[in-house]
Amino acid sequence: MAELSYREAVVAAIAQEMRRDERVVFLGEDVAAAGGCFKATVGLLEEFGPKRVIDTPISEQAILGAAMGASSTGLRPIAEIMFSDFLAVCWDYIANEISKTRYMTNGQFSFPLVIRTANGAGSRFGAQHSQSLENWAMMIPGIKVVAPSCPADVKGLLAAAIRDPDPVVFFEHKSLYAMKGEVPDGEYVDELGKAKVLRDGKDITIIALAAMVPRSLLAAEILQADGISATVLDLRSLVPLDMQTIIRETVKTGRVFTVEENPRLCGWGAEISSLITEECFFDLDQPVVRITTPHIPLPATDGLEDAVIPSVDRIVAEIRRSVDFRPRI
Amino acid sequence: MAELSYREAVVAAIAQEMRRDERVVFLGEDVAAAGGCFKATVGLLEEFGPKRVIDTPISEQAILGAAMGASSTGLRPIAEIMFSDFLAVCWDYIANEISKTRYMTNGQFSFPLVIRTANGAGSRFGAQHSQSLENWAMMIPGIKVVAPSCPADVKGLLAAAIRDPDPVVFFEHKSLYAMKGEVPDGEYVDELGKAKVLRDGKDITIIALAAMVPRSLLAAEILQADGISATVLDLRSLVPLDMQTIIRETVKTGRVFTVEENPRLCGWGAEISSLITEECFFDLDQPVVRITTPHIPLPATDGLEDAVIPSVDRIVAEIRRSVDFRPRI
Amino acid sequence: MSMVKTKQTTKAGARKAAKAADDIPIAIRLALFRSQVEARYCEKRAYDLFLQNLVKGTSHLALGQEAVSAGVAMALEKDDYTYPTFRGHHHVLARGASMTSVLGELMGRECGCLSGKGGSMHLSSVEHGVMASCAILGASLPIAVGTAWSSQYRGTSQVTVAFFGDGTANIGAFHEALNMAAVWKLPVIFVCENNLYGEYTVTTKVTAVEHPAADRASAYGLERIIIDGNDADVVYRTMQAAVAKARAGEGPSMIECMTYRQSGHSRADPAHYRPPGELDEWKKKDPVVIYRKRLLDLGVKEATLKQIEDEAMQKVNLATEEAKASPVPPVELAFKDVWSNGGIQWRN
Amino acid sequence: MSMVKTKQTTKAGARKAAKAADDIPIAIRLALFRSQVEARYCEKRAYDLFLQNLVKGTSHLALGQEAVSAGVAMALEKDDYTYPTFRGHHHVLARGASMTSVLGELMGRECGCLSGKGGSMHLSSVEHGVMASCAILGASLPIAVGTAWSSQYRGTSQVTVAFFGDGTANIGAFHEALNMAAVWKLPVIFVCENNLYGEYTVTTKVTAVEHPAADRASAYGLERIIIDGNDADVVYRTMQAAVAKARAGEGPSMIECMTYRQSGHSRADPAHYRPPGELDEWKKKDPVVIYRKRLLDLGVKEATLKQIEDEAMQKVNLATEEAKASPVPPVELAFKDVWSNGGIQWRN
Ligand SMILES: Cc1ncc(C[n+]2csc(CCOP(=O)(O)OP(=O)(O)O)c2C)c(N)n1
Ligand SMILES: Cc1ncc(C[n+]2csc(CCOP(=O)(O)OP(=O)(O)O)c2C)c(N)n1
Ligand SMILES: [Mg+2]
Ligand SMILES: [Mg+2]
Repeated sequence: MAELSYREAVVAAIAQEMRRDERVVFLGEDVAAAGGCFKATVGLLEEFGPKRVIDTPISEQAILGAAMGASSTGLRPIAEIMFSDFLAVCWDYIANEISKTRYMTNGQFSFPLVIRTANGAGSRFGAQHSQSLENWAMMIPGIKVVAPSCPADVKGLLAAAIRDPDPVVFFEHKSLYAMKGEVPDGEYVDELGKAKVLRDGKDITIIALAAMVPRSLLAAEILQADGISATVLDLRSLVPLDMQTIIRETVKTGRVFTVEENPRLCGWGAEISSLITEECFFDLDQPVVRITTPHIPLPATDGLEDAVIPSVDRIVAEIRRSVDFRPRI
Repeated sequence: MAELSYREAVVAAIAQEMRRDERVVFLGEDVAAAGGCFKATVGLLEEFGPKRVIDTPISEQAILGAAMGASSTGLRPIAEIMFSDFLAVCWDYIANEISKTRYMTNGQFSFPLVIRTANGAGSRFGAQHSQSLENWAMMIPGIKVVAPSCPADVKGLLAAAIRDPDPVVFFEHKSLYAMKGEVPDGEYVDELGKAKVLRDGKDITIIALAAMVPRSLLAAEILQADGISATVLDLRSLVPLDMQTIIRETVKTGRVFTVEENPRLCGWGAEISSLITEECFFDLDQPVVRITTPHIPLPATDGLEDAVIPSVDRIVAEIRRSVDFRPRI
Repeated sequence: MSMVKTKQTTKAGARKAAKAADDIPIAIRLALFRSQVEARYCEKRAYDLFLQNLVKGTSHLALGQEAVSAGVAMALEKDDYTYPTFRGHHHVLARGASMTSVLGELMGRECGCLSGKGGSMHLSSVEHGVMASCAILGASLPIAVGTAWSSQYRGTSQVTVAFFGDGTANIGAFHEALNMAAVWKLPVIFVCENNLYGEYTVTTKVTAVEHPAADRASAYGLERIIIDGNDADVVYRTMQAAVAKARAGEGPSMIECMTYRQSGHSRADPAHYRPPGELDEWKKKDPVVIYRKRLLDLGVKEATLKQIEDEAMQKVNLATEEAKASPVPPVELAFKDVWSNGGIQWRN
Repeated sequence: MSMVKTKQTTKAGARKAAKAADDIPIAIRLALFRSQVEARYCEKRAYDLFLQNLVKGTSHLALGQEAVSAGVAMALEKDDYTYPTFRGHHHVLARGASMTSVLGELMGRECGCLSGKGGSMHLSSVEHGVMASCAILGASLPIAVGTAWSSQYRGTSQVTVAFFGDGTANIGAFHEALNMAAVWKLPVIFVCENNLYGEYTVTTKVTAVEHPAADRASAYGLERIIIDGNDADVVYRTMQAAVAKARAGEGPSMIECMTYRQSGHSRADPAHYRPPGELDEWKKKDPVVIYRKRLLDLGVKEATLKQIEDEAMQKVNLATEEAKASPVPPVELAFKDVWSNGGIQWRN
């Protein structure tokens, strides 16, 4: 096991896959010579050369269009959209083209490509550079959606996404790029669609994603001191969704909380909440509670940003408030 | 009361508002000389002239950008995006610009504009011309979302949307354009954010929107014959959301079904389901059940399209299957 | 499609000779005629099938634009790629897809090239190099850039063609695609079918320049090319040069073909917005009519042409019967092929 | 803003005279100098405040580009509109917004022009005609088309200016905006600050033409205009002509200003990608330095210039103090102003 940062794990995964498969190519704005605006792709140009690691014009539609066309004719492109907020300027490619063409053509084409993008708040970049948009992608049939919370998952899941025969949007969380963690040595590939129990508790189940995972783990520690024993489930992938694990962990505690960074309405938490309710209603001791950012654009300055994104304190407080904490009968 | 078609109600609302307010202008592709590709804007050019009713280039970003810039400087534009599917090519304007700029500038600007768009399936137009995308808009903080199910609501709610000081996306359902109904005479303006009980039943509550409303009403008639008495609630607007009425109608029956046309994941039904569960958990006799299109792009041909969009039969069958029908105690 | 594709396949020597002599051998000309006649008959049949209510959904005919599809396809090799538009029946037929697969798709039958799942705006046929057909205007231009990039990367000599309409030249994706193609010197040819209208609107009324494509070529360092799109020979010759340039690694071209759609925009459109006489003027320049006359002038026998026409009519009749006889797709098809494993599952 | 706006307000006669004589009166020149010096000092101070960790988030300096903002603003009336870019401190200051409101926003204080809610990339000030600042590249170009359309519709003589960078000229929204503005003959001026780079990438390497804006003007029927963007007089004169054209109802212009950003792309960027010597070459063409020299050559006294500089320094010092003294915004501000009623409610 080597210790890598989350950003180093991005490079490690891409490099691993480019070494084994010459069909893997990588394009995006400032990704090559500069190594990416988050320095998450440093060294790739040097190792793989300008034919495979390509700086593009500022043309997000062309970037995704090019990836789509290339992926249907024998390549396995990785396209970077610098900030997930910019998915809005090329949304047609995700929502209408890449996702639907296989189905519309009755399976004539496949689009094995990965769209990597820096997601999430915490950098005080304001409303157009800080959004958490996993739910945008989850909402579109035909797109797989992955959002890792630690360096090992970045490496394993990104490698899996690159090998996947279908299009994957891979959300890297900006505020985690500096996070360090153990990453398995050698060729390492994980599996899409498996959630992970990171902490096993018996009273409540916290379901989280990306940057909300470390916060939920910290919240769980604090709650433990109050005698509330929390399971923390890291979804890791929204599509495919690991419902088996979600159901198992729901039934175990009967009290579920989702912690999501996106604004309130139609977030992934709403989907998970409604799925759990529909499938585990009689196992629930209380309604599934969603802890989310309010339904607002994000403010820029630190004090305001911190006030709206679910914090460890808010997770703890909302859980405390709503857990009618008596032993289960 | 005059009988108007749904499409005539569109013209009636726009004309009513253009007559009373010279700030109201209308732009879109083929909306003026041709009267719109769904003939929903016939006669406006003739009455209001080419300065106020404008055919644009095929440039959806410029259409919404122009509406935004004009709305912040004294006009009240109505912009047509011909099919809601095309929102994907101008999504940045909805998701990042129009919705967020007021907040980001600490309230310096307002954007009183309406984006009208033809939404929904039933015309065998295939996956890129048939989507129901109310959830896309609901997900974005700063956007109001309206979707009428009958001519009277088209007129009243469109007029209200045009007078609203904030941006509204107004989803007109393609398959309802030919529907006829009574519309109040004279100047008629409704209120955004009020749901309507269209049928009062005591056993179950069906919550629907747009084209799913008439289908739910038909389903309710069939269920009545089985002795299941159904309330049908037409949401009419997703933002603002009439939670008071939703809660009242939930508590009344304890059994709620949402019927939505969009694909399964992160639809408006998920949001409503999770809200109801969170706020009325102990009033529910069974989990909220979502009846949706499966999570797939839409097939084009009639037999396949009909097989995937919630039909009257499917609504009836899913309700029958899940209602554990005993009198409430 | 396979990754390794190194050799360039070639067609009969006849075509090479044609280019050298700057004239077109009669065999090619007869093939161009056949392609146009087949497209014409098939479009007319599609229209009849509308009237009989056998076509589902909408449909957009390219009546009058058949010289473009014929000339373009004739200049391509089998393994080249084309991206049709939503008005693409002729684009698809010209590459060799069967009429049954086209009419069947319009009618929503199992024999349709998409088995009814896609509909008329999305005709594709991977075995004929006919790629994703987007119904979002302009969307296919960047995708075509991607296949051209793929060919360049894989070292093949494949060329990609993307069709688009005059109205589509005002959409953002056009700009991004043209720039990227030029910067990367990709083997892609952007073919504009300028039929004067975008739906019911005269394109010059909503466009800052007279020629929506060609007048913008210089913005991407490309040559300004405007041709008679109703003359299949002109289209073919122009395309040959563009294809040669692309295969030589000298980058993209954009060709604006002046043509006219003789039908309405879509099935519902009676095209009342046309100025009086315009249609008649263009009918005088009907590509099939002028091409037929040229062949006669060149000494081709009436009987030869008649035979081609008869064969085309037989083909369209047969295709009509096959499509009518084909069952509607089984409902299960709706629940297939979101993913490469053939399924639609998003959960375990 | 009010709907009725019929009369054109005018600035001092001096400027009119300047135009007639094709020379610029000294009062205007001193104002141009002041504008550049103030932007320069403010940007430098912003950089110092980074280093002290007092600036939140990112920030993008326009050091070296001050002649553009000065020359553009000087050609405008108070009620004209400008759309800054994410690199827009100088755009905002030049229109008359206070340094306190700019530095305060960078520092996330209540006195910031957005009270910290927007951050450095979204500086706006409606009272100074400084409109929505988008951090999505190119997004403001169509929005600027909208305000120009609004002025045309309302019959005012207001002109709208939209700034954009060289790298931004490759995005789709650019194309759509230029075309619509030209077709509608709108009073809008698109000002490209060509500083050679988009982030860390040389723009010509990813652009099909040498001049990303000007070489595309003809694609919209516009004149090709490339000017020395480091010479405030040149910017001012060119803008005057474009403004006059716009006010006369003769439609849009696009002006490509050649300039250079002397700092890195953003706070984190040491700009190692620059070829050796490039920065030094451009420093020789530093707009503030050349303008100062010109004024001396024209006979302006050193003391006059010194006084302007001293005043600017006092201003920036005062603004720094004011911003530092300003409280952080109350948390409640985060829960306000999604809607025009001041609230964030989406339900009853
Ligand atoms: C992005 C987008 N905007 C609008 C439409 C609706 N639409 C379909 S065809 C058409 C006109 C296209 O004109 P042109 O490009 O000239 O092609 P033609 O119909 O003449 O073949 C329009 C506006 C669309 N499909 N996609
Ligand atoms: C749509 C979009 N794509 C990418 C970015 C990220 N980005 C911010 S600034 C920049 C470079 C812009 O270059 P240019 O237009 O030349 O402006 P400059 O930075 O030189 O002022 C990039 C790529 C963005 N903000 N928006
Ligand atoms: Mg056309
Ligand atoms: Mg630049």
